[in-house]
Amino acid sequence: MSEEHEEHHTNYVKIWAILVVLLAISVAGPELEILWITLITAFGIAFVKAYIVVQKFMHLGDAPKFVTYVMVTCLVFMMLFIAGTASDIYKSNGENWYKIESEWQYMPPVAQHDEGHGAADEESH
Amino acid sequence: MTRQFSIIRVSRGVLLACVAWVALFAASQASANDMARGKQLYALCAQCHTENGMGAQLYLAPAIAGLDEWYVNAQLLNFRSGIRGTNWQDVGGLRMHPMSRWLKSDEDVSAVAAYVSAMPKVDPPAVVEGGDPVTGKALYATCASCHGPEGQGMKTMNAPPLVHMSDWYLVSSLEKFKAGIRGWNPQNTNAVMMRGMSNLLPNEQAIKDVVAYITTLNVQEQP
Amino acid sequence: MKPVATTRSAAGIPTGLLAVWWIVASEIVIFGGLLAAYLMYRLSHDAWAGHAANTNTAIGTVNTFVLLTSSLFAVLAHQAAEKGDGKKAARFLLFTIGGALCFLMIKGYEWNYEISHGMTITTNTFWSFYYTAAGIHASHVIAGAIIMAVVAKDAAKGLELQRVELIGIYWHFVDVVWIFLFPLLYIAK
Amino acid sequence: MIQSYLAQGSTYAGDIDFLFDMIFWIVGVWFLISSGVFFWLVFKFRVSGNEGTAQYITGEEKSQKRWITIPHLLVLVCDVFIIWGAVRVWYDIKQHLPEPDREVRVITQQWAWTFVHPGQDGNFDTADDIHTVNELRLEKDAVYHYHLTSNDVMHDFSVPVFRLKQDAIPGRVITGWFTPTLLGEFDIQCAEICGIGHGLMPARLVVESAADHAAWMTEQSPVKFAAVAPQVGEN
Amino acid sequence: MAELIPTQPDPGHEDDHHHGEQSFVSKYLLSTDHKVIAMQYMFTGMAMALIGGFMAYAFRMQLAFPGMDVPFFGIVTPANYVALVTNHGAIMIFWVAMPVLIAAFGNYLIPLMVGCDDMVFPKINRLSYQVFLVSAIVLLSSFFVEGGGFGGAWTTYPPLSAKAEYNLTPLGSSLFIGAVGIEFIAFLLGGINFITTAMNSRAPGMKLYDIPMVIWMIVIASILFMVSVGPLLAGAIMLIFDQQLHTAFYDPNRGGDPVLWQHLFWFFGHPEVYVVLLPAVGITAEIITVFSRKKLFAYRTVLNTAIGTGVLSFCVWAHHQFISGIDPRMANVFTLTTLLISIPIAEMMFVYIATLYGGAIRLTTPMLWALAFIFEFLIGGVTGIFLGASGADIYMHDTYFVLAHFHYTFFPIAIIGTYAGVTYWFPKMFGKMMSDRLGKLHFWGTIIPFNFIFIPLFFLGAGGQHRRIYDFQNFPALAGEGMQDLRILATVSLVVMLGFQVVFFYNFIISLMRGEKAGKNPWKANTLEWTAESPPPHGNWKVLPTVYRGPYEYSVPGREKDYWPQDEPN
Repeated sequence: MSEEHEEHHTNYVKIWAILVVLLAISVAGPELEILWITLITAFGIAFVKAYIVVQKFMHLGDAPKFVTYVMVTCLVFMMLFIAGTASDIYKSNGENWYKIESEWQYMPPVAQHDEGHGAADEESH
Repeated sequence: MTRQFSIIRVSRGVLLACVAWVALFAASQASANDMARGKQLYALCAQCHTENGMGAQLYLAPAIAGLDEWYVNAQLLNFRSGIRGTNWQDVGGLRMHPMSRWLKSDEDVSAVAAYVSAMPKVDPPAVVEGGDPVTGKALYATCASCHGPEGQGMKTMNAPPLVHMSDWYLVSSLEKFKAGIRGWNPQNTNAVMMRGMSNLLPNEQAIKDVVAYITTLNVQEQP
Repeated sequence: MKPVATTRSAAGIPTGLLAVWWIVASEIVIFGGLLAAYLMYRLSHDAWAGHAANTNTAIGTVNTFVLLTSSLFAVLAHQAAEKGDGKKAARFLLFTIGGALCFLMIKGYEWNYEISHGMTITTNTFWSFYYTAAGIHASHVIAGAIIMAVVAKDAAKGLELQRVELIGIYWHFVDVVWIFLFPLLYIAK
Repeated sequence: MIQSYLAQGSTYAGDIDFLFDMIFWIVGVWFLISSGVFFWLVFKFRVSGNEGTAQYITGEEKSQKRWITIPHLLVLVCDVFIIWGAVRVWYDIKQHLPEPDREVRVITQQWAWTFVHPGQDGNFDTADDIHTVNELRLEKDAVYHYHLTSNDVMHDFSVPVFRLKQDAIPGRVITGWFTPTLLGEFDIQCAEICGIGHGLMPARLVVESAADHAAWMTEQSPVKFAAVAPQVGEN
Repeated sequence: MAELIPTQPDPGHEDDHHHGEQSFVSKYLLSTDHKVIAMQYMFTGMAMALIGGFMAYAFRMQLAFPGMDVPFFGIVTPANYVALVTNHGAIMIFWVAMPVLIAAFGNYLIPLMVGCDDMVFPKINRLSYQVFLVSAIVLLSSFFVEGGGFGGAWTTYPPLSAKAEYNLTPLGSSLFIGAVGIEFIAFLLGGINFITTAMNSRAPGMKLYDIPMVIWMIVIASILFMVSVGPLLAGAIMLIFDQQLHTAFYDPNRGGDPVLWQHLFWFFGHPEVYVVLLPAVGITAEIITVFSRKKLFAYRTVLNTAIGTGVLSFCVWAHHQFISGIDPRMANVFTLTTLLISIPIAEMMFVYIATLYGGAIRLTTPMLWALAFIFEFLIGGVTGIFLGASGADIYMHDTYFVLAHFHYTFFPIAIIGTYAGVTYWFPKMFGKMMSDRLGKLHFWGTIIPFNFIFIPLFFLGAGGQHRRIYDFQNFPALAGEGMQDLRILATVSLVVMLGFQVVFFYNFIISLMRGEKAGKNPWKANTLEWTAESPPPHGNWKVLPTVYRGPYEYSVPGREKDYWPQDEPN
């Protein structure tokens, strides 16, 4: 750790101040109600903040390289998960199938009454 | 369709020896008396109708404890043969129809019926609201001719008892009869008759009223 | 005494640190799975925006601020521990715990308000996700605070100072999760 | 191979059987070769007791590694064939649907099947829809589209003679196709566990000739049209 | 996290010499010694295997003789049947394969094979077992609550698993999911230990390529587990909320999507196959090198294929869902990746077969098990190709073919792999030799009936018979005469196989009591665990070993002995 000693003298308060400013921007930005500004300020800044915390507070850079690779791999697998599932979960229709509107229930009126008790119970919780 | 394949023929000899061995175990399944058999088979029924026959509305299973043996027997046979519970709108019936097919022989059916009828009667909690028993009493006069003034049922009229029944089940049955979801199959003559009778109840409120009245009979019968 | 095994570091990283990074990795996928599901649901249900409009951005912002500040204390505690100043480290850790408690209290107030106004976990799947994601996060906050209290107790005596860094890393991770939860649950409307 | 157990009842049953056979022969040969080599090695190099010396082979040199890289490349080649065959069959059955002659709606629930024929007007959700429970009647050689959905839990519309299988997902309508080519009565199974009655929800599939089917449709129709010719069913 | 909790100083191995006498409880139940914890995992796993085997017996009897009063069980109702099938699957995978292969062998072997005295976090290790035990108890308790055990397949697809009105087990289903979740937490705790110990606590001189293959495999498996289990844990929490709080994460009528669970489940579920496969493959590598006195053919290739398999296993999950409602276009992508995964696995098998070449093969009991693993897994592997090819899967999905296929993978993994490991390391674990005669009797008594159980099922599957069907007599066209005979054959073989397991337990106990005493290194093996006493004391070695070479230096030319232990300087 001795050679990294320099780095640990980082002015953490300054970094914190930067984070707070970024927070303010990310709250203020979406108030403009312009889509791309919302996206950039809300989510772009979240990534910037996360990067700052990971690098400056968690000192990911000081750990051996493989630690970073592991973290990135985890994120990549999550991307992979979204890539593999979006066609079913995000999309409401696809090749030869479509999702029924939530209200739609192919259920006869009387039977719906029977079945409805369970559902009604759940709604009232 | 399935052709006999050679591996079977080869293995058959080996099999026979092994089967004989396993059959030693199998021999132990002597059919005990009806009641024990009925209890054994009721294990599946208990999944929905619960251990004491109280039924569970969540599973669309009415109370069955202490129902008349002839009625349980007849209804199980009806379900099994598909003359009850196979209307495409009858959600509860479509769940019961396959379950009844689990009872392969008529002996099993009567064993379960005997077991169910011997169970102590229970009073399932009342869940239907908004019925007026006073109006219901007047409406019930017609029902009483078959189901009896106390709702005790009459075997001679093929009318099951109505007391100690889940009230939600009575409501849904009447609604099903009215809508032709039950009693649509001409082979099920009693149900067809009941379908006709159910039309004497003009609307949903009348159904609730009459069921509310039947529920009071339930209480009266309590000592 | 510890096994010799614990003192070795063939991979060039202290054992405790390595373990914490692996914990973080497994947590990434837990929250990753949850947020991936949330994202896909959210994008395919426009109606959720109406529900999301009911979240209280001000409270969310304050909570983010609280967590960021507690993270600052955690890293200051680490700095102090590295200099061998256990007492100072313990004090900073106590501030961090204070931040955690503050966060939880604000969260409690917020949930209390929302539930009493009919926005419960079953109101809509947006709210289900809202309570589930924030709830899992809050359980991490609670766990972190408890562990931090134990670490602080030892650190005050000058024992096991390396643990200050370890709990710090975990705490920053909890912070990072909130950094993503905040825009997802509060800002995107 | 499959056809010796189960007749081919649809136009694409043969394709699946062919694919199965193709994979069978490819992997069968691989299996025979590798297990043959395996047993031969065990047999040849076995020793009794503790005698015998072994050779020192690292396997890291190119000349030695060849013994595994070459078969390994051959596996890759075989994979290409299998992928090609699989995707082709998959595309024909699940992705590319031919124009339908008839449509049928399949509704699953615990533990029954409801099949809805659009009736004589050819439209669903009209008064003349024909609902049948646990029995599906089809016309031979007509291209059918099925619209599969579920009322409660996941089920699976599986018709082994058609080599057809598709899960029914509540909240989704999935469309597929088949063309029956064989007259007779067959089984429809549920192939996705759907609760305690999973093993007790069989349905019958009856494939009949066009004339029989039209007669049945007319007989079943809940709405009787005055002047409907029997061949209406044939479109 | 919990390792941060400061605790009283560990009673390290030096203390042992001072306080030699510990009570039974503190020595065997609350010990932090990795070997004791390994034994706890192993015996719990074996106990669960007996329960799982009994379940298999009960439902196979029902299949062969429908409606019979099964001895020792009673009548199998359809509800019992689905609950048995469900819990058999879950128990065999989560409570047998995982604890025995990863936790027991991982715990036992990692410190001994990398040359250190214990796991890096002994207390977490103990906690991990305790959590695991709780999960097993929770699972078993689900059978005794109202409604009985959960019966919706181990895949627990909602809405069946999410709503009591569908699965009829209001508590059982939550206990099931809860038990699985708790079990995952146990293995997360264990996994951290395995990974850090193997990465960080290697003996001086042990370079990356000097690590025995089984350790590599356990570590890769643990990493796969840790990286894949997260989404399912989150999903399990969502599912429990759906069950108990009536949220609608998976309820399509209220804006949820049941297919999401399938993805969450199989994103974990497929890597899970490799999580249990890899340790078994590693055990096989140790055994075939020792008993053929050969260096492992192309060590680095094996390693690379294992890592390649691990990474690829994250890209193939939806092949379990080809016909389960995923978009048909995605199926093509997953067919491609699925068949690609056959390449590293095939290569791994080729390597093992190549290792046999030029060896001096001693057919001892462990070697027989290891060879059987290779052969049976080969069958499991090649039959998987049918299912990975989307077109053929349309017909094969959820038939007995699938069932036979994965039993041909999981049985070699969980049972054969375990027996191979136990018979091989038994001298080390207990200091006694196992009877080779009884061992071989048990081997043949297991392997032959095993093939007779599952080969008939391939035929049933090709005949279009589906899994989890309680009684085939409802399908007159499918349940032909011949088919029933095959089912009876499978059931009888199962009973025979279960019967032969008695031989193993007899051998186990008799060898413990009267077995020939084993020296330090009865098999003349290279790896470090054989340089410790048999059984190793707490702390394993008085002086921790130093490593000079790789683990597979057998029959090196020019040496007198045909083995060259890793810790010998020359």
